[in-house]
Amino acid sequence: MILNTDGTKPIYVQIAEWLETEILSGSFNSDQKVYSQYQLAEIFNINPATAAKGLNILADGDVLYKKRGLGMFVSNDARERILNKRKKHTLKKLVQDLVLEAERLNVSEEEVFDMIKNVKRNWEGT
Amino acid sequence: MSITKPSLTNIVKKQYSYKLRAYRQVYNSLIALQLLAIFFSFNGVGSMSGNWGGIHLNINYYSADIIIIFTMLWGLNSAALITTKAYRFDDFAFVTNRLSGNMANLYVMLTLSVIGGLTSILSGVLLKLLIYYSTDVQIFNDTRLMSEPNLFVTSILSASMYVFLFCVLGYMIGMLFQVNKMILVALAALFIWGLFKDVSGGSNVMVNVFTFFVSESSLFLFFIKMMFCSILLFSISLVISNRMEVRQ
Amino acid sequence: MKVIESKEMTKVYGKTYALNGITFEIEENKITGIIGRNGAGKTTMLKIIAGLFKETSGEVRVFSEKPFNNLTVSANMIFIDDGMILPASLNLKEILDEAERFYENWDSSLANRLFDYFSLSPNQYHSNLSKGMKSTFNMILGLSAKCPLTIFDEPTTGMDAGVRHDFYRVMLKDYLAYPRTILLSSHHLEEIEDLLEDILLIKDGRVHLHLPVADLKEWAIGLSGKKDLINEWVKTKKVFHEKSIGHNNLYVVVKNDFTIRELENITLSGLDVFPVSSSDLCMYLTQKTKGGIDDVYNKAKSDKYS
Amino acid sequence: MTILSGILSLFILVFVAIGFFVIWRGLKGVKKSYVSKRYLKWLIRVYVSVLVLSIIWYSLLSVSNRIEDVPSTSGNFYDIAVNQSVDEIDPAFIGKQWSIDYEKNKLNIGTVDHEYLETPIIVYRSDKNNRKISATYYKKLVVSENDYSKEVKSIDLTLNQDRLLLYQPAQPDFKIVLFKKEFTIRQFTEEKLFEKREEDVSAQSLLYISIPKDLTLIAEDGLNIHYLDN
Repeated sequence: MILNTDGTKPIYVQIAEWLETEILSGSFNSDQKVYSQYQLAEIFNINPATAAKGLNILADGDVLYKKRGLGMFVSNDARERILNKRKKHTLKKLVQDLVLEAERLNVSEEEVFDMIKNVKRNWEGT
Repeated sequence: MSITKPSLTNIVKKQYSYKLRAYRQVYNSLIALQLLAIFFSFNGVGSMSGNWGGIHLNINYYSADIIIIFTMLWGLNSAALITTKAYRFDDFAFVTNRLSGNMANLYVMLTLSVIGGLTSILSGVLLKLLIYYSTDVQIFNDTRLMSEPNLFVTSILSASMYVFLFCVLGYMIGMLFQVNKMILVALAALFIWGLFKDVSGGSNVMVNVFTFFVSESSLFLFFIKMMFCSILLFSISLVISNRMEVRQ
Repeated sequence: MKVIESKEMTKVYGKTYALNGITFEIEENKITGIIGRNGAGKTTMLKIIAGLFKETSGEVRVFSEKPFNNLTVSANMIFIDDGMILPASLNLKEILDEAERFYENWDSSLANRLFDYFSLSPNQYHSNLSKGMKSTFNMILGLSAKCPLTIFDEPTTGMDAGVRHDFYRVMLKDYLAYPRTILLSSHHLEEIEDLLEDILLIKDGRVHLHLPVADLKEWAIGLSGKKDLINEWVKTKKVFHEKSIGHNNLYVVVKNDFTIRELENITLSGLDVFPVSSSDLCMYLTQKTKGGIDDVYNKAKSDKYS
Repeated sequence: MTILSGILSLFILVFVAIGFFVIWRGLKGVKKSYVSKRYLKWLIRVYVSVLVLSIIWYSLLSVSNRIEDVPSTSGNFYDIAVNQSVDEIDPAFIGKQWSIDYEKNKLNIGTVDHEYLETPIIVYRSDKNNRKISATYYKKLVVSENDYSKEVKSIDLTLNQDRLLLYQPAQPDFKIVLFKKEFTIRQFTEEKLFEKREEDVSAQSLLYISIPKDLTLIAEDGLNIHYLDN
């Protein structure tokens, strides 16, 4: 992954999201140790404090847990938590934007639903 | 990372050896000046010919004084050079403070003085050798330097002290100049005033200053005078330099 | 441990205040970016910390000692800038040898590897190097010294993009291996911000901001949309930057102390919310006027028509 | 000596070349303000070895072996002879002595073609009529405590019937090189700093002739003659 440094999203958030994706894709299993802040700093060429902040977000969300002196490990229910969080926040935000834009364009709810269904049908068809 | 507590002596030692290497330009100019001085000395300082009660003589006087004087000027110039911005900033490329820098400079000047004193006397011997072979002379009179080693050593020692005095003088002038360029004009004015200002006894100030050192016939007193003046001049330089900032 | 403590550091040249009461503290082993416009006093401040200049008033402590004329500070600190004067009579290799004698933690293997990597030749002289090569060499000096306090003042002057990139990378890697306190000043915040932990923003000889870089991104927020609507939201706030877009639209940058609820409402009311990049924010914060260069132009126009 | 001067001329040539090179480098160095290490290393090496070599060479020179016991007499021979006695002059300065039997009452004294003879002549009229003319030639050349008197050629004297002929032998000027000691040492020795060094060279000669009581001496032109009477 290449960090997006143009300022739209803080680096540590991007780090957290990247780790989440890694966990989702199965690179890390439950109770497996993830990268340390120094490894992350090295990988992404960022300050270790920033990397630590990314790790702390995940720890705060119980995706990771700390073992004193050993590092951060993937929680048992990390996948569910990530999925949950993404549903709750990321998807919600996207829907919010969708609704807002639809309102600006005077598009009715039904039309929006139809558009969603169409997109899904197209993907399933191919 | 733990911080280190450097000792002053240690840093001065390092700076001293660093400066001896970094100021290598001065060795070049020393050799150039001494060769030039030998060239000038080749003409001799005087000659006489005539009839001494039936014996015809043709006497040529030579002296290595010019070599020593050139070397003294070299000391003056080299010391002034190391007070210039470029050289002072060289200090601050590495570990230093003003005291350690000045101390190292003092040792450098001492070393340069000994080098200057030694080579000026030795190149005087070279001058003699060159004259010995380049003139068709019957009587070549110089015996003492070789036959009296203690005089030879004294000569080197006192030449070194003269060079050192000039070094310290140059160092102080250089420092003053760094503070204010006008000080040089003031010093020049003082010098000229000294040349023309008569003091009681008929001679002028400058001649008095000159004879203060040059007509001292006791080696011990000479040494005391030299040390006193050098310490005085160097102390002035220290005070000035402690107030200077670097890299503006 | 506090590596640098500065209380009301002031530097006066004649009647002009280069520094006007700088107060901050820097903790051990952090990389701090010193940001500010030209003439803000960055270099003066760094040179006082390095012990090269003497502060006019205030209290400055580096390693708990006064830095000016201090041997301990000098031995544990290296100051690298583009005006670096190195002995003209020594070639590059000899300069590295000298540095090795002076700095206790000197890493000659790192120095040699970097020397080779950047294809510097040992027989070259510093004064004959191009600007970029000079900076590269200075950087090698600064990193290899491994001083507990390493100060880089505009270290990348004249370096091309590739070398700059390499420099940042090697600096970070070396920092990870040997954590130390690094002060890094640069005009290009966007290039260095990822490397930084903290940022110290200097404006008019004072500390304007001192906070973690991560917080800087959320410190301010940009709003754009209808003028009236925006004015309604930012009535009570300090506006750092303002730019008219067309006749009725406005883009403003304000301090982000909105609640999540408020932000949602702002979005719902039809305004667009943007994060502000750190470098843009720093630029806005250090500008003399809210509108920046536009104000100069607009003022001239309005003067003409009034 | 020819080999030596050959080596020396090479020496001087190298020396001059170095001098020019250094001055040229020095002038160039002002702009560039550095000297390369290798160049300087060689320069110093050459210079130091030249200096060391010259001091060794110089100490091996014969100049340092010329010291001899200098006769003690100081002062002017002429004054000594006039005011004191010629016997006061150290016999070491005697260059040549003549003793001639002369019966006649009249004696001419002169030089070839009346050429001027610079050597002062003192004529002493003895109180006896022993019919004997004796002459002593004194010569002195001492250069800073080294005695070179032997190098001075003595004048010659022959009796040609009733004329005493004095010959000045052809002798080129003595070329003397005198080294003033460095002022850094002059000030610690007896010498004064600005003193002229003429007294370092002491050169004089004297011809002392003793004639019988009743001899009439006729001096021709070209003589610096002085009569000493009882």
